[in-house]
Amino acid sequence: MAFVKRYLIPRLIQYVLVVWLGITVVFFIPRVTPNDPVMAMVGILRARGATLEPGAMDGIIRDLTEMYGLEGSWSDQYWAFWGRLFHGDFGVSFYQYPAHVNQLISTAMPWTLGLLLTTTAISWIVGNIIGGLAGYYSRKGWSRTLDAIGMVIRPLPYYIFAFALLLLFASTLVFRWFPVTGGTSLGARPTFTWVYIKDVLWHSALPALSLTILGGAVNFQTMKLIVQNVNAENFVQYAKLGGVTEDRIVNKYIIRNALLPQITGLALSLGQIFSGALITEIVFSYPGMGMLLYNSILRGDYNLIMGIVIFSIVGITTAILIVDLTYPLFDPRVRYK
Amino acid sequence: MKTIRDLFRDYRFLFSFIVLVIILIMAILSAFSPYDPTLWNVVPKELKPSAKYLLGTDSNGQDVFWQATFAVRNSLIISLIAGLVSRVIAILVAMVAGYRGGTIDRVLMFIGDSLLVIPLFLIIVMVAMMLRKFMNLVVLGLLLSFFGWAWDARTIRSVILSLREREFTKTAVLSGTGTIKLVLKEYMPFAMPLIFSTLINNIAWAIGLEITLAFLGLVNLNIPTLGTMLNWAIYYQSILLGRWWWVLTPVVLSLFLFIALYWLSVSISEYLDPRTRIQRVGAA
Amino acid sequence: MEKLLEIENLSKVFSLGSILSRVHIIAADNVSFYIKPAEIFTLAGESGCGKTTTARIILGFEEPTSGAIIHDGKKKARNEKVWFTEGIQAIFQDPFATFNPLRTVDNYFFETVKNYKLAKGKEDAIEWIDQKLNAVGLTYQEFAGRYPSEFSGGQLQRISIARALLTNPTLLIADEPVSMVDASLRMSIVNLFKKLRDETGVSVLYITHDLATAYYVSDRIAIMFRGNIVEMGSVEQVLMNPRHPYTKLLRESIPEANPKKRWTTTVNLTELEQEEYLRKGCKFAGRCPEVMDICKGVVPADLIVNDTLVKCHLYSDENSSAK
Amino acid sequence: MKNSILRTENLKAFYVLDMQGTQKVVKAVNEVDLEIHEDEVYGIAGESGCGKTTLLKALYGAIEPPLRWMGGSVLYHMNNLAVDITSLDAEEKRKLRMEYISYVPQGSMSVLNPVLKLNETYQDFIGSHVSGRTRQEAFELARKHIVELGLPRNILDAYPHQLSGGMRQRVTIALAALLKPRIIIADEPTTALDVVVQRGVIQLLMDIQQKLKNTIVLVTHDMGVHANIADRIGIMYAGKMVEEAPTEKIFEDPIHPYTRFLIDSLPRFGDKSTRSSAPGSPPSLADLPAGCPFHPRCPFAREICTQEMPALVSLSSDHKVACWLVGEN
Repeated sequence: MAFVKRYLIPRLIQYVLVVWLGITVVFFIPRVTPNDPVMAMVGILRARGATLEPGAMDGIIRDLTEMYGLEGSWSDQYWAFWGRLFHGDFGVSFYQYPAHVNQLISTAMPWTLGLLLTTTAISWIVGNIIGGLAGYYSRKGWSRTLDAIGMVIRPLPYYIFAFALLLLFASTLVFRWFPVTGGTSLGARPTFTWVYIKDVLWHSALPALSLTILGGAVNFQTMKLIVQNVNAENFVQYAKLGGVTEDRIVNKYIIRNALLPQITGLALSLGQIFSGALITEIVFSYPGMGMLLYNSILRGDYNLIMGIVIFSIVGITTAILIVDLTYPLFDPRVRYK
Repeated sequence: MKTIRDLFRDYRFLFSFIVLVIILIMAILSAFSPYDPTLWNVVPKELKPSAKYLLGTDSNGQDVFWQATFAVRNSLIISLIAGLVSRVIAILVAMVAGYRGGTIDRVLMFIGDSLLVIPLFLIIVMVAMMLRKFMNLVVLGLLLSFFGWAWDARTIRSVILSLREREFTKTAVLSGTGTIKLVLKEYMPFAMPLIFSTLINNIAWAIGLEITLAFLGLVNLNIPTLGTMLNWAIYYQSILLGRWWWVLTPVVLSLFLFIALYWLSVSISEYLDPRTRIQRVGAA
Repeated sequence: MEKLLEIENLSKVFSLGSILSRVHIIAADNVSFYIKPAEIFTLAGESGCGKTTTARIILGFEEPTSGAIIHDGKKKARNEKVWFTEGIQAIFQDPFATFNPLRTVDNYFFETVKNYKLAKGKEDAIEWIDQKLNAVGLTYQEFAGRYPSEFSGGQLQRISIARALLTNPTLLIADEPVSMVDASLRMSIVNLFKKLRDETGVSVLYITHDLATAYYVSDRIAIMFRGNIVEMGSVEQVLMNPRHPYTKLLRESIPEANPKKRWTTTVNLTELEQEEYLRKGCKFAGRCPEVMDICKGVVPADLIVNDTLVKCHLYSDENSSAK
Repeated sequence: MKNSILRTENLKAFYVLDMQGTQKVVKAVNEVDLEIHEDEVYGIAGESGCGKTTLLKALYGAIEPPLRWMGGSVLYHMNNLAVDITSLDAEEKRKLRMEYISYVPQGSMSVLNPVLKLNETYQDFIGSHVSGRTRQEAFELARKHIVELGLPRNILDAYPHQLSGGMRQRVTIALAALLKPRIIIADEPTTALDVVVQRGVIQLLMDIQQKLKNTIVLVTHDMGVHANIADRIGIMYAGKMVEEAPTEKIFEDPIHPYTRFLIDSLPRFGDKSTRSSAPGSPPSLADLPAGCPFHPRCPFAREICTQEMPALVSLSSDHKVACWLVGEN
């Protein structure tokens, strides 16, 4: 029981507080910044040459203000905002007018989830295994070359790396193996036939490759360093001095202790990986949350942006909570005081 | 300086030093540019790189090389502002939280942690969207600095916490030194190297983010930076139309800049303490 | 004045853990003793007995939960930092940790002189510092402008003592001053304390777990166990014929440098310290060879048996006739 | 005269460190000749930085860079043939460890795998040496062994962080004695412990030695511990063995000036007469003075002491000293 009281409940409280703080920040940003979203929207309408008599303009402003939920004092707006949130109603998108925001999000979400989950899993597992081996055999040649490659790839931001892959594999400059844009070829209907799946895989190959390589490089480097440090720990040296066979030392002594910081590392970097995924999608115009965000920014679709940001905050913090809760399963020092 | 001589033995430090010197020279060259960066059609459009135009010209009728010098200068300005201001915030938060302790420590660390956990990119995008009309180099720098202190405040705070337990803190207190003087005289020599290598990481992070925001069109597009240059290159479909020199210049420049900055911070922190390497994930 | 420093039922309770799972550790429990001028008083005990916590409270690095400290006849208010009365200075365990490795050692000397306005100009300060260094057998030339790493452990500990002497303190608090110094050099530091006591009349509160050195250097000694003082008196009385069962156990367990005095009996060790902290009654009841029923329920009083204090029911009135 | 079980001949082991270009050689073990008998507790005394831990590593054959063999040999006497371990390969050495010779390291607080229960750690050690035993058999052997040594039965089901420092130390010693090795090497097993717990640990070592009738090589700077447990003591100074004799002789009749200072400077109960320590401080092993390393601090130092290193000469059948004073009388 002490475990629940000492580890679980504080974590849950922190989770709720973080989500609340995130959403409150998102609530206040448009209201604090100097320019008013309604005027911005009116500006965009007028830019498109909509000529209106003066009387109609006030009506539009009133409707927009009401639709943005900006009328009344900040506290009324705040409660109304949370009220809508609990019903999962993010309001209506301006650009694709009749479509509700959460409808748009639910179409884009599977694409992003598919890309994000697979690449994160692959890069974490592959990165850790290769990093672990490279750390254990750090004197071998191959581990040094891998480390050098890692040193080059790791500092590159998602955006630049994705762009480099695009130039290399998709554009006319070098190879032309992969499509430049899109999630599927034009006009493909989403059915579960093999043809459609093959088409999706073919299109998502480059963004997935980009995310996996970058994520893999990060995990490779951190795991290599952790394994080198754990290898120098007293209990590993003592096991070697005690004549414990090498396979037991690698599995039960080094890997199991090296994984612990990697789990917290994964939790802390999920936010970063998610942002990276969004950017990579934009570069490859892959039809996930990233493209949705890109279009909503271009068209100043205020409600859609709010929806995406809130959805992402809740999603990411929940994922982090789940990863954090798996940590005690691996570390007895947390389970039993 | 013996330390500099030791550092140069590390090939990474050597490489990053050379690249950074080249980039600084380019930034300084911008002052001697024959063309005004904001004017268009000053040179014939879309010419391949030649003796006259080192890196060719672009579809806006600007010389790509001189444009690049301005881009590098402005990107550095933004990231320096972001880096330095966020250092000040990080140090203040770390000092107060680390030295004062108690509830302030818990509150500050909670804010720091939630900034780490929440996908900052989206919030920065939202704020940038709202400030689009006022966006210029300084505003963007300050915006990035406001979100860039959380991770480093935590690292610096842990250094201060460990120093507070060390016995020379007690010796200093017994020698009658006041709190402020104690922090500056006793802790700064320890924290300085860490602050410097986190500054470099933050600069790389800021440049990367500036490029991303520029691609999303959230920055003032007629102030040339690495990001806006790339944005214009894509806007004119220079990839498909084969004008590789226009799109490659910002990509290659930022590629080398990121690698150089990362290697600089890694070689410094490894020189200080081989066991701890700065774990920052590459710029978003 | 008879008592230089007096400690009246000093207690310190640490509460650890978050609001949900509170754990209370009683580090010091009604500790009372006094130190006379020009006296070396030892506070001895195993790790976790509260001796270092008591020292930190006297120096003002910790706030006591209850109890008072009377220094030079003036009662210290709870939050007043004691060290600013330049009367008390301290020497720490690890000489290399006492000084910031990145700063030259003489920085601390000049700062102390400046902060306590002990000298007017620079020469005056150097002369004052040199005088203090000579007291510990060093000279200003061989010490000026050098970093801690350029000295040996023994030298650095002497420098630390010199720094403490700068303000002419009436009391030096030495927290395990020789445990990190090589055995063969230990005596030179310990003899230094005796010389300072005889020549300058400074008192020393000597905190240690090493009873052999304590016997050699101190005049009076207090043995601490889990926050309580269990026996206190002249070092001759307490260490040569201990009365409290714990002091006896400690005294027997010290491996004496004499092959003829080897251990004859074996000792049984419990592995749960937590239990001892929270135990009602006498905290040593768990492993005391002469435990009685009363020990488990009632906390023994501080009894005086021919001018040594013993906190043990064996010596209460109805039993003392038997002893 | 008991027959010897472990012998070193002219053993040299140095640390070769390259600090950013300049090479520094630390002469930690400098031509040591040692002979340790069966069924005996051999104590090695010396202060920090005198090379005693390195000597133990050499005896155990645990030579990893930056430490390197520089010369001489370490001989194990196994079923009456002398095996030089410097010539053994990794697998042969691995087989010997825990079965023939085992090692109790200095910082025993962090020597047990934090994420494994103690019985899993025990099984790892047993399983790596004794093949063919099922997990259950190995587990049973470990539990019986623990109870035999007077440790609580349920200790094997706990994790290392749940035990006190003293208990972890005793569990490590029990682990080292698990496969009944002929030699147990213990490096400062009691430094970080309280006096009473230290006594328990020493008594555990003595019980094991009496039960297995094997050899214990004990290193510590605490002369009191040596007095209580050691049969013979070797005094080390600056990488060399300066004196070796039975315990009583070392304490009552020390010959080497350094040993005399060491014994005289020990405070004794009941005797408050002023004691003095040796002047100066021990030399650094990286730049040793010429001749006898103790001569800068030795009140009896003569011309020859500053030039040549004295050899370890036997005064009597069991008393050896490395000092030029001995040469005269």
